[in-house]
Amino acid sequence: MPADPRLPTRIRSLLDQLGPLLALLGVWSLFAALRWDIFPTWENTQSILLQTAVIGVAALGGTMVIISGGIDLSVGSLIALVSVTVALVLRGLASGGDSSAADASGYGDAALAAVIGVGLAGLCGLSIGTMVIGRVGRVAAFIAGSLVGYIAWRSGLDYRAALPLAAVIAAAAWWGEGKLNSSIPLSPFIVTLGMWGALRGAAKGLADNSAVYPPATPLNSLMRFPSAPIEASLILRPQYWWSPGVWIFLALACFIAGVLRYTQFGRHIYAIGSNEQTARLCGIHVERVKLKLYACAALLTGIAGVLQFSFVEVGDPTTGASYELGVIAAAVIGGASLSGGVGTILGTVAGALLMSTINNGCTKIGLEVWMQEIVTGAIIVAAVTLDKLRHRGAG
Amino acid sequence: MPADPRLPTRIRSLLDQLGPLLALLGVWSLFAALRWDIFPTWENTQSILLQTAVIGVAALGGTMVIISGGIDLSVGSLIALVSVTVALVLRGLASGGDSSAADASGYGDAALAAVIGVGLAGLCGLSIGTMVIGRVGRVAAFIAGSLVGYIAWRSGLDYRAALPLAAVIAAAAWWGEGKLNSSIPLSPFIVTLGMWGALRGAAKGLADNSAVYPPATPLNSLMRFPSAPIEASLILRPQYWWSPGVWIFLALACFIAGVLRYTQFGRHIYAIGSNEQTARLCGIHVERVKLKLYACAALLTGIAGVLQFSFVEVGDPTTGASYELGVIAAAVIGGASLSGGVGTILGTVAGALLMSTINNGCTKIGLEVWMQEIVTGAIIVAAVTLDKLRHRGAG
Amino acid sequence: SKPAASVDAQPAGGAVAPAAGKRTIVMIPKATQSAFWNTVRRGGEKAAQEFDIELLWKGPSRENDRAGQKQVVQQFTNAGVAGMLLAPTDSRALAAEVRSATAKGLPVLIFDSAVEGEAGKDYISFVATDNTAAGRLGGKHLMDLVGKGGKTILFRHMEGHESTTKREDGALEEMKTGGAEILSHDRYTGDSAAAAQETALNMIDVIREADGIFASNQTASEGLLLALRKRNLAGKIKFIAFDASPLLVEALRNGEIDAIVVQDPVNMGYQSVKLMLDHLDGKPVDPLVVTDVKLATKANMDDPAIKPLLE
Amino acid sequence: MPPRLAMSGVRHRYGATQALSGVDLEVRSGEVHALVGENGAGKSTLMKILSGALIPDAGSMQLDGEPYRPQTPADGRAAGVAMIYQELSLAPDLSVAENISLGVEPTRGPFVRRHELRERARAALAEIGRPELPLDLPAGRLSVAEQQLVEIARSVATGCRILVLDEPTSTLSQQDVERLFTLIRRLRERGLAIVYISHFLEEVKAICDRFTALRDGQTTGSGDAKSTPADRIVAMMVGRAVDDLYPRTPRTCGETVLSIRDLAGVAKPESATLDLRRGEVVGIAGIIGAGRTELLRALMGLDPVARGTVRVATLEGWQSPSARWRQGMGLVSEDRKREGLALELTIAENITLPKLSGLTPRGWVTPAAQDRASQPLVERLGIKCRSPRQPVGALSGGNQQKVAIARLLHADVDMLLLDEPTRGIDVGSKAEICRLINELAVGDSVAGRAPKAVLIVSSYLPELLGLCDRIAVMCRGRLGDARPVEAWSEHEIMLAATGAKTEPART
Ligand SMILES: Nc1ncnc2c1ncn2[C@@H]1O[C@H](COP(=O)(O)OP(=O)(O)OP(=O)(O)O)[C@@H](O)[C@H]1O
Ligand SMILES: Nc1ncnc2c1ncn2[C@@H]1O[C@H](COP(=O)(O)OP(=O)(O)OP(=O)(O)O)[C@@H](O)[C@H]1O
Ligand SMILES: [Mg+2]
Ligand SMILES: [Mg+2]
Repeated sequence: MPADPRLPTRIRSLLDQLGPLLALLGVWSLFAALRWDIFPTWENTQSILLQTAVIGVAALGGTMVIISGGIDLSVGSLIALVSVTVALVLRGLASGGDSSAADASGYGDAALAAVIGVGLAGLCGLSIGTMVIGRVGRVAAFIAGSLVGYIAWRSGLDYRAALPLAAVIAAAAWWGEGKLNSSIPLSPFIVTLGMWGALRGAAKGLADNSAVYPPATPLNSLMRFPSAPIEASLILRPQYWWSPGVWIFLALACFIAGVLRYTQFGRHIYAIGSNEQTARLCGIHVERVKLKLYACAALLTGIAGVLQFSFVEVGDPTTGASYELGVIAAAVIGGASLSGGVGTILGTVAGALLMSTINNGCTKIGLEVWMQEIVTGAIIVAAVTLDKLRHRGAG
Repeated sequence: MPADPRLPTRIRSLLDQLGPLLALLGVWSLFAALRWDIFPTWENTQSILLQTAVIGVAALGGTMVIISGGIDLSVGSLIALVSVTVALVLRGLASGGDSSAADASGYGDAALAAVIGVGLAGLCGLSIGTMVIGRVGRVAAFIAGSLVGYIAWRSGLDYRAALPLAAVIAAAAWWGEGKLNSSIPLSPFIVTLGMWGALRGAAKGLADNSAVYPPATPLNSLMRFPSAPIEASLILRPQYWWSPGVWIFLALACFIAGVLRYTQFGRHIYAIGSNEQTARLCGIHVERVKLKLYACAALLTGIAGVLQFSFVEVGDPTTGASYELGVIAAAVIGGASLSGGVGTILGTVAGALLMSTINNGCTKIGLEVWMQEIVTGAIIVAAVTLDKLRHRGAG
Repeated sequence: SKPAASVDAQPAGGAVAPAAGKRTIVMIPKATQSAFWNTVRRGGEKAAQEFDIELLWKGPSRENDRAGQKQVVQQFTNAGVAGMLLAPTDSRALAAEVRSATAKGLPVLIFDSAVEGEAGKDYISFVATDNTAAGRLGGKHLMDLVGKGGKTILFRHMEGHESTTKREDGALEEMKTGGAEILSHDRYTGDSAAAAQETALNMIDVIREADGIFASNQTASEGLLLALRKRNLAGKIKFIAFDASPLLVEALRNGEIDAIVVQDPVNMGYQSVKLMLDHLDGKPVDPLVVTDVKLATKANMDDPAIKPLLE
Repeated sequence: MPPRLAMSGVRHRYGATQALSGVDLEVRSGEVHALVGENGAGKSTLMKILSGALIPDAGSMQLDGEPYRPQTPADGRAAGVAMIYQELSLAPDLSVAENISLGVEPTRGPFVRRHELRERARAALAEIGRPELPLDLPAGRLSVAEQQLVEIARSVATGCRILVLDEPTSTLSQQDVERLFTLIRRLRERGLAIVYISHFLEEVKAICDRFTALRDGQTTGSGDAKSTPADRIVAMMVGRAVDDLYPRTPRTCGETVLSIRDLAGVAKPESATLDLRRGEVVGIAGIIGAGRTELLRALMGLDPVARGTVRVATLEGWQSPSARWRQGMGLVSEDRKREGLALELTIAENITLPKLSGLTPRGWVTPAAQDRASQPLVERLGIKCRSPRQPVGALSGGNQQKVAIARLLHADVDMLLLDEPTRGIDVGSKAEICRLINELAVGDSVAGRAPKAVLIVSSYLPELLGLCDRIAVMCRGRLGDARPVEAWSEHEIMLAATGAKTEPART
């Protein structure tokens, strides 16, 4: 339904944004009508939200990247890498301390592991950003330094000598790169395609090719359902509505929506996506914003990785395969344009919910997996078509 | 090494094109130096080529699409669908005829199955093209008609009645779409993302969720090593150099390179990728070219699917996962630009060979899978960086 | 039956083996990352150390990747290894490769899953679990637990995956003959625990009605277990898992899982390497070696016979 | 004899915009017919309909008396309509030769006859007087002016009955304009009908025989181009008389805010020395490709500086664009679409982009605050729009340019660098922009607005002479001395710009 061109601009833009939400509502109603007994229950809503959380959080970052005119294909691999890292850290902490201490400091361990995991993701995001803005050499310098240091250490050098050695080599290469004084911007597609393979490989290597089973920590409860029974008094205790992971997702969504809408950083992302040259002309540090942007997006993906770990309670190097396409689909269904400059968090959240609702609903009505895949594909195309139709009507 | 700007244009453009070949040569020499005993053998060359054939043929189509400024994410799923279809047709033919007849007509069966498989791929390509040029309605009409016909047939209608019914409904919907007189061009990314899911689902559905084992036919020998022993007299019998699949790949590569370089259709693809608006204003039927283009690319993917079937000798609905990224990587390593207008078949072939050489070489030198993934990722980024550096030097 | 003489007559490989005369054998699993295959590898490594050979380990990076595995096999066919141990993802797809390797004088031993061809001729031996029997074992135990008329669910692994399909068929057969009311048996849970868990969560209402569930591989079992935990159903429904992993073993101890059908991957790996070495040394080997499948329950899980299988 | 082309009652609407509401046009063979009108009057739309790129909602067309209704540009070309579009339309990755025959390649079967393709291109380039352009170079490697020439070659390469030139001279040098005029005259003698669109009435008077004026999608008049006085044509276009094109109020020079000493970029400029004072308008003249744009970009920090000093107020050295904005310098780019504006973003967004801080007390950026900040500027500059929340892409060229200038006012800069501020803009808007520049330089003591320093790059000499206090000429990357405007005549500027006259030696 095209928004009426005579309506005031504000209301029209609101209606435009509500498009994906309406689609979500429609699909939800359809499934509810088909299986009113088991689909529109509180419990099932909890499930749908829980299953949206991981892709949803990653899609927040993905949306930022897409708005800036980029794309991130490394999401799935990064999620796997983070989940493995978190598991390894937890295992290391548990085997390091004695067991009683470990029990007491469960929260501390969990927090530390999560922070290390998310931090690693941030570092990967920084590398991606650095390459996108054309400083491949720096990343190469960093990697070269680390490699030499690592090899030196493996071949018997003391770590107190290996670390400075690594730092010196990295610094020298970095300095050399600076001398070249030439940036070679790469398309985010290529950079993240490379990272898609490299991070997956790193995850497998770290995990030594098999899943990592850490001891149970409070981290695992992030993605469990609240234990409170479902009853009327729940209304007053929202913390029991959904699992903490879902709350994290919703909170982050609000936060990122705010950042995109109400901060300079956010407006600069839109400007860069809309016309990078104009952004540069207007005094925006395009490179700096992109660096921040990819780091931010990777941090969000890192959080998604922690949630994924807590969902499966295992550090699994093969997890998250083709989540990147899910993330892109969520953003695009939500109205973001791959050519940049357009997109909202509200839309992306609706898009992510739409996909897990379809997934859930198809299972509920007993559709087979293959039919579900066809339906999902068709809905992606249909959603984008309708969105275009609506916009053409309005513009 | 930047081509010297003072050289004549033609020689420079040739040097530019040789970039990926040089990279291939470099990587090959590296592996050859590391394992001179088992890497640079004739037998191993055969196996590298054989392993390039499937992705290589698909990448020919992928390159055409990328040159036109599009992208095709459905490659892997389409390969799976075709492999399943071929297997099903072969099984059907064998169970239909009596066994002695089946043996005699082995070649006929094989050809028929291959043609049906490739034809189905062509049809998928046409649908993709139709949606990309903004006629989603037509595809919807076609699907609606088929669905109604199918359901009618399943619910007991005679096929002589069901077929016209389907045709009538499809025609009505098609006509209705024409009345709307509005094309809604969709980005190829979205369309093929949808097809990525839908075709995979279709493959699984067709195969009834399990691998399809057809009887052995001559099709299987397409991707076997030639049985002739390796000896000097081989020079005079090129048909025994490599398996027929490799010859098909090389022949198609030459053919498509010729089409792109010397025909009007090919030049129009470059024009559309370079500037679609201009192409339209200059009187090129952009829609028609795109339709042909996507159909062509899908036909090539279909042939790749037949080769894949012949490689594994099973119709496997889960085969070819993430081949689309391999195809894109091959084209991009070969110098194609995702923003369109640039790319060559020579480069793509070199890119595809580069990737399977890395794959093969890593195995030969005993690198583990995860390290191989990291190396491949790094090489994709490095290849593109070097390409950009070279071009900047030249331009 | 006896191994065919033609295989024995082949010169022992290793002529081109690198690295100081140590014999090199390659082991090709269906995928390089999963607990099961890595446990097989451990068994292989144990034998490799014992007999002082070098064991290479390489496979496709994803389960069920026929083309990928075929490529790996081809790459090793001319790589100068002395022997090849292969767990074929598909009985048909890998048959030609196995035959051609054997023809080139590279002895091949098949483990875990079957390949078309004749043991002792096309390959030297087949070391495996009987998957159908394993499925039956689980299915039977489930029927013992839920009784006739019990409501059951079968959780499948992936489309087109041969060994799990056999297990699923075996279990389904037992359920049918046991007179179960089968609530669902067509759910493929995908290749990861996360996907399996989502599927289970989406079917939670069906699961709630069930008396017992059989999951046909490790990822499906893990996903189901996690979903049951999330919904506080763990331990309330009879649950037979397949293949051991730390998560599943702990659940077995807690009583959240009633039984795990365990194969003997360590032994499978060890036996495979040992048989290959026997063959290379010219000793006759059995063309078919069936490794054990056992049912681990809370009661017997600390038995010396079972305990190693759960590690 | 029927006219070569007759269009009558042509209507077209884009979504909500009625671009053409009944236009009549008649062009005879052997004449050059000017099509004039304000930005957004519908000139390009009308010509796109003629070429078949757009299909009209109503109206009829006749070619030599035959009904003509093209459905695609291919039909148009087949009927003998050749067109040079307003926006450059080349395939940058194809070679010059291929671009010249694009869409109508000589073929044998499916194959392109490459030899004939090159021959045809060679002939076309010779015809337009530039045979030295390389045939095999990708068109994207040429300069903008050369690209425009390739387009002109394309339109003459394939025989045609009607040639449409939509603002062909905006990127051409004086010399190339002369060559183009010679070509046009030659084609006219051959009996072609030529439609010529331009915002420069001088050109219209120099080359055209008759004119048709459009306003708001309607024909408002036509007549003989040579004999109709310019102000009558302007009145037909704008609907009112434009009295003073270049208003000039007495200005007082203040302190030096920008001083450049021997500035050199990586390629261009080679050397530039200039002082800019508050309250004055300094112009830079020169032919296209002289390096004026590069000078402004280097000043703004968009391009690296190889040598020389830039002193802004008391700060010295190369700075990033964001530092320049903070120091009080702002740039309006010559290429509105590619660099100047983010077309999908709203007017308010575009205006506030350089300075988003301080919109609200807590540093948030809200759309409402952006609207509040831009509304006064929209009113002051007379930007015609429904609301500041409209996307900039929906505005006409003149209004887009005003948005780009409003951005400088929002950031409240002291130094305005304006690169071709009136390129492609109609007479009415041009007058408004000139009035605005004057206003800014003068300042307004009542409203408390200090005088600004303005540096204008323009290829349109009457404008420079009318607006500026001082003018400097750039030739092959070297900037000459800035001399008071009274010391220059158009002729002298042209001589200095082409390097024909060596400047007085600098001491
Ligand atoms: N693609 C389009 N979509 C929507 N509106 C358009 C489009 N192209 C032009 N318009 C609108 O149609 C009207 C006529 O535009 P047109 O380009 O024909 O004007 P013009 O006379 O050529 O102006 P100029 O002198 O700036 O080139 C304008 O209001 C313009 O905003
Ligand atoms: N390599 C290039 N690719 C695209 N455009 C270019 C290139 N080099 C120069 N241009 C454009 O060509 C035009 C003329 O070049 P230049 O900026 O050097 O001259 P100028 O004196 O500023 O001329 P103008 O009168 O256009 O301002 C400018 O619009 C510039 O942006
Ligand atoms: Mg125009
Ligand atoms: Mg300029």
